[in-house]
Amino acid sequence: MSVPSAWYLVLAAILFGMGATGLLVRRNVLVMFMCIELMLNAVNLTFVTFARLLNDIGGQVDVLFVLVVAAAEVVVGLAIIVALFRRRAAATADDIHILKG
Amino acid sequence: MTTTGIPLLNIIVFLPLAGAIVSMLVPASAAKVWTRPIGMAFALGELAFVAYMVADFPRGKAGFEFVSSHSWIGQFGISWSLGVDGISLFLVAMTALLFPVAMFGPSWKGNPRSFLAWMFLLEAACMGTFLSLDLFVFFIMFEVTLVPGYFIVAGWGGNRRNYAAMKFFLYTFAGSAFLFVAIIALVVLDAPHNGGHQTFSLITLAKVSSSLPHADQVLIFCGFAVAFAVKIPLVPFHSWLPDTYTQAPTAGSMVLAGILFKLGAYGLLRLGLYLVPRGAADMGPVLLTLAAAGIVYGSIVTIMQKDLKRLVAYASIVDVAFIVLGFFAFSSQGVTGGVFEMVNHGLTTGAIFFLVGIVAEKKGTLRFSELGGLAKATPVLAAIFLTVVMSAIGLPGLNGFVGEFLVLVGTFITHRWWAVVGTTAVVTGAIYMLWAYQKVFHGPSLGSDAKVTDISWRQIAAVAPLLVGIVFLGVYPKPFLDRVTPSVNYLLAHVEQAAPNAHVPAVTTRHVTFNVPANQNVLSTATKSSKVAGGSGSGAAGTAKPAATSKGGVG
Amino acid sequence: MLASLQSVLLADTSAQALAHASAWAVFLVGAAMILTGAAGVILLRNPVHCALMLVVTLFGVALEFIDQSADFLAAVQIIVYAGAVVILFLFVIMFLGVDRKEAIAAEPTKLQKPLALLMGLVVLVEILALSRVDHWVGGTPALSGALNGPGDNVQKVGQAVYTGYLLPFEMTAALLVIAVVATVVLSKRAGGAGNDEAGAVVAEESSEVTS
Amino acid sequence: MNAAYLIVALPFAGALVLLFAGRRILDPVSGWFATAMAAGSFVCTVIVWSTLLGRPSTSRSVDKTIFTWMPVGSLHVSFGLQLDPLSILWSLFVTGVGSLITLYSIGYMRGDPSFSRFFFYLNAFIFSMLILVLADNFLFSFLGWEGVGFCSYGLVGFWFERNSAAVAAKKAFVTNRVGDFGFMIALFLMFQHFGSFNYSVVLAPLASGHATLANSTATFISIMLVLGAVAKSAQIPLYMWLPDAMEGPTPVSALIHAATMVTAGVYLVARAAPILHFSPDAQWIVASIGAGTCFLAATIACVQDDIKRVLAYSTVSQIGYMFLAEGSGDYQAGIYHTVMHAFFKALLFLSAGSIIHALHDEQNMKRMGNLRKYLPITFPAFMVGFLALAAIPPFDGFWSKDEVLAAAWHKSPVLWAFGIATAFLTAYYMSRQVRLVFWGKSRWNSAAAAHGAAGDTGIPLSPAAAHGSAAHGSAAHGGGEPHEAPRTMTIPLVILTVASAFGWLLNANFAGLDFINKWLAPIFPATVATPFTVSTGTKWILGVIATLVAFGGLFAGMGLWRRAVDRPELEPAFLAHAWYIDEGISATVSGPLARMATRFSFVVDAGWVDGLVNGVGRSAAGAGRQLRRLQTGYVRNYALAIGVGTAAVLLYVSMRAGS
Repeated sequence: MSVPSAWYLVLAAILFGMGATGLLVRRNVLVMFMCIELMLNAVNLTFVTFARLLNDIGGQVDVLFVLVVAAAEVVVGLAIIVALFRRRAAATADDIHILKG
Repeated sequence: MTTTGIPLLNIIVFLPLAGAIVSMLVPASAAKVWTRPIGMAFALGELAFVAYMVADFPRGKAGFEFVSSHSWIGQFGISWSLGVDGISLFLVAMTALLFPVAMFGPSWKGNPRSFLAWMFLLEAACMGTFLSLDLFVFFIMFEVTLVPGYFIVAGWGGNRRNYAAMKFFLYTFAGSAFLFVAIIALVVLDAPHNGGHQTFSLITLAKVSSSLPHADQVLIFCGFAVAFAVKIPLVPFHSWLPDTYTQAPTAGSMVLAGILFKLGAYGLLRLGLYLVPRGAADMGPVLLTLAAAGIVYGSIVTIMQKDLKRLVAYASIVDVAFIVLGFFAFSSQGVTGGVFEMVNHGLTTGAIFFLVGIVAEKKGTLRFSELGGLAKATPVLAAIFLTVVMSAIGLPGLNGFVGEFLVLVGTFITHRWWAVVGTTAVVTGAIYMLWAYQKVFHGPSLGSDAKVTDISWRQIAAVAPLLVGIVFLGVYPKPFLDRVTPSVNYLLAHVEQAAPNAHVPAVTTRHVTFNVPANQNVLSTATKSSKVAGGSGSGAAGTAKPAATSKGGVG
Repeated sequence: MLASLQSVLLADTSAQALAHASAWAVFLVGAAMILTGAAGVILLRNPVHCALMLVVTLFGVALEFIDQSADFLAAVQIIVYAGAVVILFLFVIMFLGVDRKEAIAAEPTKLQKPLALLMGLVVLVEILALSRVDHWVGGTPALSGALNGPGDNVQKVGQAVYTGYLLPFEMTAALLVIAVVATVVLSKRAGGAGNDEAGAVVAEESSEVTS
Repeated sequence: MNAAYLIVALPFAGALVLLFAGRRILDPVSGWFATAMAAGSFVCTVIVWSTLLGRPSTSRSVDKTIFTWMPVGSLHVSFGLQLDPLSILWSLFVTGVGSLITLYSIGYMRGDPSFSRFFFYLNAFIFSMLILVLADNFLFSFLGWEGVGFCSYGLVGFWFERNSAAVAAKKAFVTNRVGDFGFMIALFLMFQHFGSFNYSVVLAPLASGHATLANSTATFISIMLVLGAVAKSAQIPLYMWLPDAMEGPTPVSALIHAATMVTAGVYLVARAAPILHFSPDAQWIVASIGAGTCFLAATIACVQDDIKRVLAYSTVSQIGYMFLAEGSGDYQAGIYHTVMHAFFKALLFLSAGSIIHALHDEQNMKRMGNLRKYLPITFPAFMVGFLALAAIPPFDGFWSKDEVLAAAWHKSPVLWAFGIATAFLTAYYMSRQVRLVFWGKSRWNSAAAAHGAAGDTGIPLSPAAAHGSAAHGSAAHGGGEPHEAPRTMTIPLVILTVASAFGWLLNANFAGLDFINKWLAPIFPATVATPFTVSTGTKWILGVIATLVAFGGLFAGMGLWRRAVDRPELEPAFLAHAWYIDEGISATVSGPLARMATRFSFVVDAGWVDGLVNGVGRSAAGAGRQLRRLQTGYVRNYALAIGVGTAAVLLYVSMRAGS
């Protein structure tokens, strides 16, 4: 009656691929952050699909936790970025390469 | 196989450890006053126990004595088992003798407590290595000796001490990596032959490992050989030696030269010949050649040294090459000579480094260009130094000659030309040692000698035990040889079983037609003398079942 | 995919078919939103536009959740993600003034862009290939609660969370507290006597940024 | 027979006491103590000799074992004494001459700061020599062999503050060590073939004819033994150390380099006669070494200026005679000459010592002369010694050298020719020496003026001179009038003079007086030294020729050196430099060999071996520097790396899972 779960999985995979590529290509730190969010959403989608497929609520609960972790991660990430950017006039992620080998 | 009431060997290993701990716990305020007496008490206690063991050691027995074995890590078959036999008996005795002399003879500045602690730790590790009958315990103790060695050199050494200490540690550590691999390989490969269960015990491994396939034994032996060649050191692996000994403090170089050499040589004998006899027999000629090359190489390089301590260090390379020459001659005289030479070298080189330390103290420098005519200011020091130099170059009547002669005779009857090369050391040894002696003591006395005082009574008392050893072992080595030969004969019989004609050299000696009528008691013809069977000498070896029936057999 | 689409449309218009069709419709709309949103996040140069496209993606995902009867999650998704996180993004973008257009084409380290694309594709293909494998892990499936039983989704989720997943739930609570504390500490203005030198640097920099 | 132990125990006890209590015993007391010990040992030897004499000649061999030394498997070596005619004869003249020289040293060394150390070495030397001679196996004898080397190191380098003395001592020891190398190889061979070192096992069966030995083995063993003997007795090619050993005090030269140590080689060859018997070419080698050495040394002796160096080269030459005799198969003749030589050479050295003593350590003959008026005892002693050495009839040298020349003639006329030529040269250089020292103008006045000037032989004013003059308060008067030596020095001179004059009676070959031959007969039975007889006719002819040659050399020496003191045409440079052999060797050794060794030790050892190890360290650091560049610092590179890693893992999993 509903859409076969394979479609969702394909969709999630594509979303994940795009998120990963975006992370690597874009140089603006915040956009990289957003790409990470994309990847996380792809994972959530997969969780929900499998929850439905295996008729197990656990999947959805995991999504909940993923959400929480994602939120915490964004908060701390942005705090770091704010602290970092305030200290150094950096426009993109590449300007911060003090830890060069 | 006597096991006395008290756990003698465990005491011998753990007493120095206790000494180390106690000397660390001495409160800082009392450090200056109390450290030395406490240290002396422990060192002499250890000496007393070892003396008791030597006295109680039954003469003429070949197997391991005072064996104490407790299971340690059951599932791997590792047991804390200690035992002593003819070969390791006098090495332990020499260690127990040399450490108090090294600790309390030379004067060293810096923190007495930590110095004594490191020295005691080193002594415990050396005792452990000599006495262990379990490969795992042997390996641990073998490695533990490196740590105090490093700190003694790095803490109280000369000006380039860090470089030297680091090089010493890393070089030997890299070498022992091979040892570790070889031990593991041996234990694992032996398990199926030993009824399935794994054991690290030396005795069972020895019984079992001779049935290992030929190639494995050679490879395992190579693993042992590399590790011990670095430790001994044999020539290509010796570059850590001159730096370490010249930078080490007097006490450090005494102990390093006196005992740490022997761990390598003892390991070669105990692990190499005893555990993988087939491998040892096949690799014998290679090591013989290395040793002979070492003698020639060491002599040439020693002659050219500009610094007294460095010269003595290089000279040790030649002496130690003798030991290896003796071991791989596979003749009873050769191996006994090697064991004897090990103890000799400990006494002689220990004494020489001690005296060199005194010369350094008095003259502040050891470069030949700045030394000369010391004999006028310090006649007694000159006399003692001459005695020790004579022992080093093997003057008959002193211990050097007995060891050297036995090694060369033993090597000659099986590998003639290697022995001839070895005998050249008799000449070159005299050249560089006497040259050094003449440079330091003879010649017109320098102006700066005016205020140089002669050797003090305390220092004479410290070196006296070594001198007594040097003279006694030279004139009357019989008690020593009677205890070592049975174990050596048993070891050679063990090698004989595994590798039937181990001792037939590549170069067969010309046979001599010798028609001796029956009634003459001329015993050995050419063929008979080269066959190793312990000959008419004493020793329970020969056809007897290996006498090692100690508890250690329990897997 | 077209074949199944035609079969759906042609089959019949019964209620069950209607539900089926509506499910497809929701899926398709959601998928479209997700894909366009994701493409937008990646390709748009202005970070603000990216943020907005992110919101679109989030709504798409919410739709997919609803389609898979995960209503509670859809709601949470929208409230937390779309509501809080993206707003935070926008706030930081404006606060730091990093909304200059980013020249996507410029790439300091060569090999980064092509390799990234290639890597993205490869990962995609691998995931799809792997999805056809079914024997991932043996052992009995651990069921923490039926999805399709009586009662609505929120009640079932709540029950699962507060029984089976209580410990992780408490840990996430702790995690959030830590995050908050971390944020306060990190973004505290480096004033005070201790590190005036750092303060000076910041003052001088910020003037430069705003100029 | 327990006097036998005393022979060895007394000097050993003397040495021990002097070693430990040496510094506290007053100056002359330690000297007398040492002399007493040596004399005691001599008395015991006489006792043992007399008891052996009482026994029938066949059973004159007693073996006494002290204790086992090295019991290792089939090798069983013990300290043991063998008292047989050969060893007793040797210990007789070792202890005899030794105690005389120790007595002489008391006078000579008075005033020297380390007086007792000298006598410690003297006693230790006599002890080691006795061990060498009395040992019952080759290894124990080797112990004495090296002990003697050590004592000569101590005695030659006695005044170690003088660099030349220290170098000479080291040279002596190292050259002896080269010989010991040969001796040890011989020992190993013996052990390999006989299983033991005891004379009873190695030599007795060969001597008694029960066993034979393959020629090749016998040759190998004897050559190695001869190498040892050649080093110890200063023959070609290892003789260079003896002339330099004159750096030591004169009694040392007398004791070691005339009477005892250098005869060790002769003893060894005599003792190993049974082995030599089985290899004729080894006997030829010994004979030719002897002939070559005696001629070469004689030529060099003709041009030496230092009184002691002349005697040193003369010793080398005379021992050449002994080797010649033994090589030719007549061991008794060799030993007879050894005993005679011990007497007159010790006499010559001791008188040279008193001459030097009188002239306050002036050793250069060119600054002596006309001393016959000032030294009433030393002059006749030196003359007797000179006549004995020059082999002028009724004196010792004539009889013993005659035997040697007869044996040489029997072996081969060429060897005999060498012998006769040497006899002439010997007479020549000795008469030259006597001429320069006792006749002519007294040149030592100019010497007194140039007291400080170092002799032209490059010997700086030896510290002994400082001691000598300091001790002799009497030297203060006038130009240092030479005066006769004190009584302790003249007594030994007188005794040795008597011995040099009438010693030949010990083995005169007429009227049944050949005592030494009869005494040594059991040692050299027919199976060891094939007996040969030179017809009395040829013997007489050889004797007459030898006498004529001796007188010829004598008058030549006296005549040529009557007026002029420096005659360059008679002292060619190449002889003065000992045929450049010594300088040649030291030039090659200290030149290219030293450079090669230095380059070897620094290039190979420090360079490669050490370099290899440090190289490992450096290469690790280098690798670290290269890898550092991987850390670009860009966050995105790291992200990419993680991505690629993940992709790879997934790829691997998919492949594995797929299969």
